[in-house]
Amino acid sequence: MAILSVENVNKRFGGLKALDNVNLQIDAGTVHAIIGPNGAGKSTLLNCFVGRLEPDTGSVMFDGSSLLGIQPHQINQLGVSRVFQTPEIFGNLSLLENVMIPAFAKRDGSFTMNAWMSVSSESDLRDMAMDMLADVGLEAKSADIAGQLSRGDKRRLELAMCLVQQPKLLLLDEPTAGMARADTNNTIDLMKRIAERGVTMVVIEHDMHVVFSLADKISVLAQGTVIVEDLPENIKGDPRVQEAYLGGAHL
Amino acid sequence: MDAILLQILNGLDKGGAYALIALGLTIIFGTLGVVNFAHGALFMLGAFCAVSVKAVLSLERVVEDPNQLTAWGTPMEIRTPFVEVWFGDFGATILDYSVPVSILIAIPVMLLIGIAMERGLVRFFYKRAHADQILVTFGLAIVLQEIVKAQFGANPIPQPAPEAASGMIDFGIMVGIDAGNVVYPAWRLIYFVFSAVVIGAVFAFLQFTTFGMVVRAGMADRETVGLLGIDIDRRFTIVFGIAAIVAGLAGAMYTPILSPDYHMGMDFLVLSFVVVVVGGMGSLTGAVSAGFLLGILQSFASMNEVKDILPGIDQIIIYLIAVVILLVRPRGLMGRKGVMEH
Amino acid sequence: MSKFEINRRGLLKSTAAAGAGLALPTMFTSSAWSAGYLNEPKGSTVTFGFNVPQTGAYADEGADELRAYELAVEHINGEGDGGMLNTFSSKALQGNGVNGKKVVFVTGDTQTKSDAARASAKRMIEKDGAIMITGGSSSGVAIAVQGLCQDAGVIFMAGLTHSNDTTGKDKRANGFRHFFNTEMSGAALAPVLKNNYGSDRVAYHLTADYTWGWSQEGSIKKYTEALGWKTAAAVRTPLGAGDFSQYITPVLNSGADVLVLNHYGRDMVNSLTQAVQFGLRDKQVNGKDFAIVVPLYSRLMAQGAGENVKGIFGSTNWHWSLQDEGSKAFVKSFGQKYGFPPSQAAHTCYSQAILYADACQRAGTFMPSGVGAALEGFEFDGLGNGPTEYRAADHQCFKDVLVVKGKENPSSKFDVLEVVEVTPRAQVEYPADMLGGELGPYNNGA
Amino acid sequence: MKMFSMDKKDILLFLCFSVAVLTGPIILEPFGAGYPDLLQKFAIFGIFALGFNILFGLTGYLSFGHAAFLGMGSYTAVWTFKLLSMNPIPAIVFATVMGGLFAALIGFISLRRSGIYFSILTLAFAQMSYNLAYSVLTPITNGETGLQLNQADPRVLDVMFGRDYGAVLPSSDFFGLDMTGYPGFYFCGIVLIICFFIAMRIFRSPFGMMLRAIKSNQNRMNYTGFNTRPYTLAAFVISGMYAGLAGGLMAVTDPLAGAERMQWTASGEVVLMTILGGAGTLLGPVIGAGAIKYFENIFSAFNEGILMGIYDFLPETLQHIMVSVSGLFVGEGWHLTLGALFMLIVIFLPGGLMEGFNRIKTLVTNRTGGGSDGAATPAAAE
Repeated sequence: MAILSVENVNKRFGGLKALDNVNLQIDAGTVHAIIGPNGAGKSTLLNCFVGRLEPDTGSVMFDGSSLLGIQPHQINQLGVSRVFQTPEIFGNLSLLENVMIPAFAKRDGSFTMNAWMSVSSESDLRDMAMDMLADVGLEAKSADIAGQLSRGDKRRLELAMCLVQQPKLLLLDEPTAGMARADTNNTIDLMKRIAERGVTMVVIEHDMHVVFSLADKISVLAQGTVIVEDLPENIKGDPRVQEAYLGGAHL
Repeated sequence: MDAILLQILNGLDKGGAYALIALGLTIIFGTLGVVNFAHGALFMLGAFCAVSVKAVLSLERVVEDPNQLTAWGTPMEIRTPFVEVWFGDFGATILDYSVPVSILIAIPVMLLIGIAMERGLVRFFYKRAHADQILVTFGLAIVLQEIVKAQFGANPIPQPAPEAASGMIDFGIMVGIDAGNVVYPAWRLIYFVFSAVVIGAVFAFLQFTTFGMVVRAGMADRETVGLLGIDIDRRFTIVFGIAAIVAGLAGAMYTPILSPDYHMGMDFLVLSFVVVVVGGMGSLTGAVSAGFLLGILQSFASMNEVKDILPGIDQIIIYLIAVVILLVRPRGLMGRKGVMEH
Repeated sequence: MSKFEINRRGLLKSTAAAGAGLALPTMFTSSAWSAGYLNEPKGSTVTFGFNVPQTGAYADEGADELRAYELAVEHINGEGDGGMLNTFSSKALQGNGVNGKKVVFVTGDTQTKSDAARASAKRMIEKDGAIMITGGSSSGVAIAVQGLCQDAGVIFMAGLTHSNDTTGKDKRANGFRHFFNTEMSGAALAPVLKNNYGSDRVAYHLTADYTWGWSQEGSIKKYTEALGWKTAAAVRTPLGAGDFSQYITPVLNSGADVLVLNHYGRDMVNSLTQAVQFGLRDKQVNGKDFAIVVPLYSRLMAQGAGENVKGIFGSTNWHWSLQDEGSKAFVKSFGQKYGFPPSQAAHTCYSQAILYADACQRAGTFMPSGVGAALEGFEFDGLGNGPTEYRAADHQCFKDVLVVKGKENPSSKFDVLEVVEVTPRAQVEYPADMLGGELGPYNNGA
Repeated sequence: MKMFSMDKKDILLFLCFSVAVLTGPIILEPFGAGYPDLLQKFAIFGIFALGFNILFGLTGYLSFGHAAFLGMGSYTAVWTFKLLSMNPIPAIVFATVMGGLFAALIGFISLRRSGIYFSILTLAFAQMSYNLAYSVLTPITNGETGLQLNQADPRVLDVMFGRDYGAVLPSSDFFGLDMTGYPGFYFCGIVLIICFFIAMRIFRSPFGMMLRAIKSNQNRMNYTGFNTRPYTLAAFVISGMYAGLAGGLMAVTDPLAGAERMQWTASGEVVLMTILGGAGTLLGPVIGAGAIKYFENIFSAFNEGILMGIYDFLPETLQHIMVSVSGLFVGEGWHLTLGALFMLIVIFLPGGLMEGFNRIKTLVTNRTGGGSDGAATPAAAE
């Protein structure tokens, strides 16, 4: 059953056609990778899922409700979390706070005037956040200021921030970009574990090693349109994909 | 009709001053990313360049006349300016032209002040929070104006326009209206032309010189220009100096219209920030057009016909326009996205 | 509850006169009750509080006021040449302080803001033990501080405040004003205007948009319209407008032939300078020479307007070129100490300090009700304004008013105004109940 | 019990703060600041700055119009005195409510923009309020002179309960306790302590954490499922209520409300207080408020006579030189000192006076050998 269904989505920037009649079905509980050459429209598509961009035409349905015309926070409250290409974290706050904040959003909704209770009395959320930090291997740094982390650690923190919300759909925009090989492998392991819990994931990735280690299904986007959608093992040999990349990545 | 034309002239005149201050403010902001609360003080310092020039020119030879006594019993002092003692009538003419003469002095003085400010203080604040920049430049503004007050007192000091420019010009005739209906003070017309020339010069400088091109590129994307290996910092020091000159000239030339006092910078500070924001932070054309726009609208709002309908509208018009424009156009008239929004 | 009422009852004059008084630490004076009075001087000195603008637009006037106060204190304590004490008609002060106590003073900055002025006055009352507050350079501040002194229970001797309200609708028993007001300005100016400009004139008012401006506009309108003048328009201008061109250009073609500038301070300097710049002084309308009138002149401010004041009429409380003995003595002693002549602000402040000290000496006490009684109805001479009376009904001084004109050929930068007429006191007097308000009872504070 | 659960450190901080406020008259006496009016001002502006800090220190939204809410509070309080009762309680309640309502209105519009655009919007609203209050709204505000009490005011509630003030002007009293002098200070002081407690709760609460998160990364907040507008608006309204309360207290201790309280310089003053003390810290704004008010009232009062006294021990010529040099910085020159102080603080102590204290603390703890422990204290506890 498709948890996210994208139908006939079009998006123009001036004269440039960024998305050209995109159709996509993401099945619940799967890891779906979207690949394609630079400028193919991958990030644009992701932006249409989270309310950063509004498509010109078409529909994006998630779990029975439309994601169009509503605010980013409403989309998140429906169960969609996103990891950004450059990590978006709370740089001035501690790691623990960084992870507790999304937990609050999950529990209390988009606005609660909770100005009297103390954060320190929220032991349940704190434990949850600490577990999540442990999960990504950052528990030792829980009191550090997030802005001082290395790039790889920031990514993992952001991942933890998304996961603590137990999203129904997790969108990842190049989660391993700029990471060293060892870090990448750790991240792959982490994501595998997440996938085992049944979280649906949409991954944009250039690193084919990552893609093929994780993806249940792959869509190839070129010039704003989905040219192929298939299982990983079939993608490798597909001539249309080869052509789209044409000297791009090694498949 | 004549009344409206007169109000437009009033607005252009006021707008000229607003535009000049706002222009410097927005150049500094656009290039250096600094919110300069001392910019009003630069305007004031420019005005006091004129005051100082006149004070120096009218340094007097003091001769005590023991035959005449003052009301409090000391000998009366006969005072004659040295320029008149030395140069006679020519000296008197120089004194008469002290305001225009002061421009020649104001340019190097303001350049030095601007460079000193940038090198000595502002450059340490490029990477700091805007709130810190505001506080430190505000502190500087207070220090500067208190120094001026200690030297020149708190009362306004008259700076008459040269005799030749203190009359009226029949502006109506020039645009084909019957003589005598639209007459306007010569100095104010000069001020408007002057502000237009300075604005034009700044734009031409930024448009047609290599230096200007680098600065404009820096305004658009500072990091990239820095990466090109261009020493952007040194250029920005000069940019700060230029902004100081523009503010200083605006102040010096304005003195015959508004007798300068130590506090005039603060009075213009808030206004010029409103102008810059209405124009759009970091936009040069925005600042200039907003300056003239607000000047003219302020003049119209002060007309009796308008005030009869909306009492007190002239008190709030500037702010009202700022609110409306910011709500309709989020980044002012010509602002770019992402500037100063965090 | 009961404590509160006794406290208030303690204000009554009768009990106050008993006044042996308990020595109380200042800490408890405001809530304690006794037959004494607030800040009753116990030692060999008595403290005056000089509350003047030291920052802001009127800082120069404030500085001049402070100079005058220092001079007055010197003279009261018997230092210097004695200044106007020598010409003052009351000879109660002996040059050995007041009531046997040497006068010392504390100073504060009003910033020409009501809040700051009240904070500063409170400090002088609560911390420094000032027995009297005096000074100020604007009516808003004067009324605010007067109210405070009434509440606290000390005498307030107003400095430069020209609004009718100070001794009109906002008058207070503890407050006294030597300076004149807009009503008197109007009454004094009108005959001079008639003599110079005739009775067939059309006036255009530009008025600072706050209480003093309105008060001024009302008075001038009232008296000029009584002459037969018409009022073309009365336009309100924002305080601190800076450039008044947008208010001046409509005057050009309005058919008016007189422009009345109800502005003070920087507004006056700017609007006058700009009105002259727009050629109004040289203009001909209705076959008459266009005229500008500045109802309240200040010499310090006139200096700021430079040449533009030439030939322009206005009124003033006092001017240093007056030739009576009192004025001459004051100018001499001020000029010798500071090297330039005093302003009208300095004169009124000096007079207020002397008048207060004299009243204390005559009353034999510093208790506000006693001092007030000595000031009420007090008639005196020799302080530069001719025979003067502190009217009991509203605590306003009545004296001659000067009509001045910007001088055509000044001999020095201080010599910008010339006195054209000394309007006698009888002509500017008005019934005490005309301006409303209620003095209420004295408050002795303790 | 959970309602009031607080860290030990916080309890200690709160107790120290309360003791310091209540013993203020004694502690500050040696500095010449132990007299009621200045103490009242410390407390009142402390409240104002505490509230401002909830907006600026936590969310980073720099309002240049908070004086409008202070003025609103003052006008409301004086009108309450005139119409209802001289008891301060209704006055400050109404002042707080009106401050909040006015803030809700202005905040609702201004918070549609961020950064400097937000600052200018708040500035514009406050300046409009000031200009109108000074001129055309004079029937309500009594313009330049300021709104004052009158013997003839109705005071409905007082009349109902049989309070009669006789022929004198009433002053505000708390069930018979006159609200001037020291009782007035203690009233303000206790309100300050309550306000500090509330601010502390807000700082430590999830709501406070969300506000800091908004300052840190508003984008992430949106994608994390938070609607940030109600958060910023709530912070704006709370700080507006603090300002209204402070304005109300000004009227309680001194029943006069002037328009100049709304001027942009007054708004600027609270910004300076907060930054000077340390934005985003709990204590900083209160300290900053105290520092500025101290300068305004004590430094401005130094005149030549006092200076001569201070340098009395020096030989005469030296005494005169010292007096004329220091004369530039005190008395009429106190603005100069203030300006220079701003510059020095921002240049050398970007975190305000609080950073200075912390540095000294670290220095001391390092000396005594307990340094490493203290340095590791997570900032998260803040």
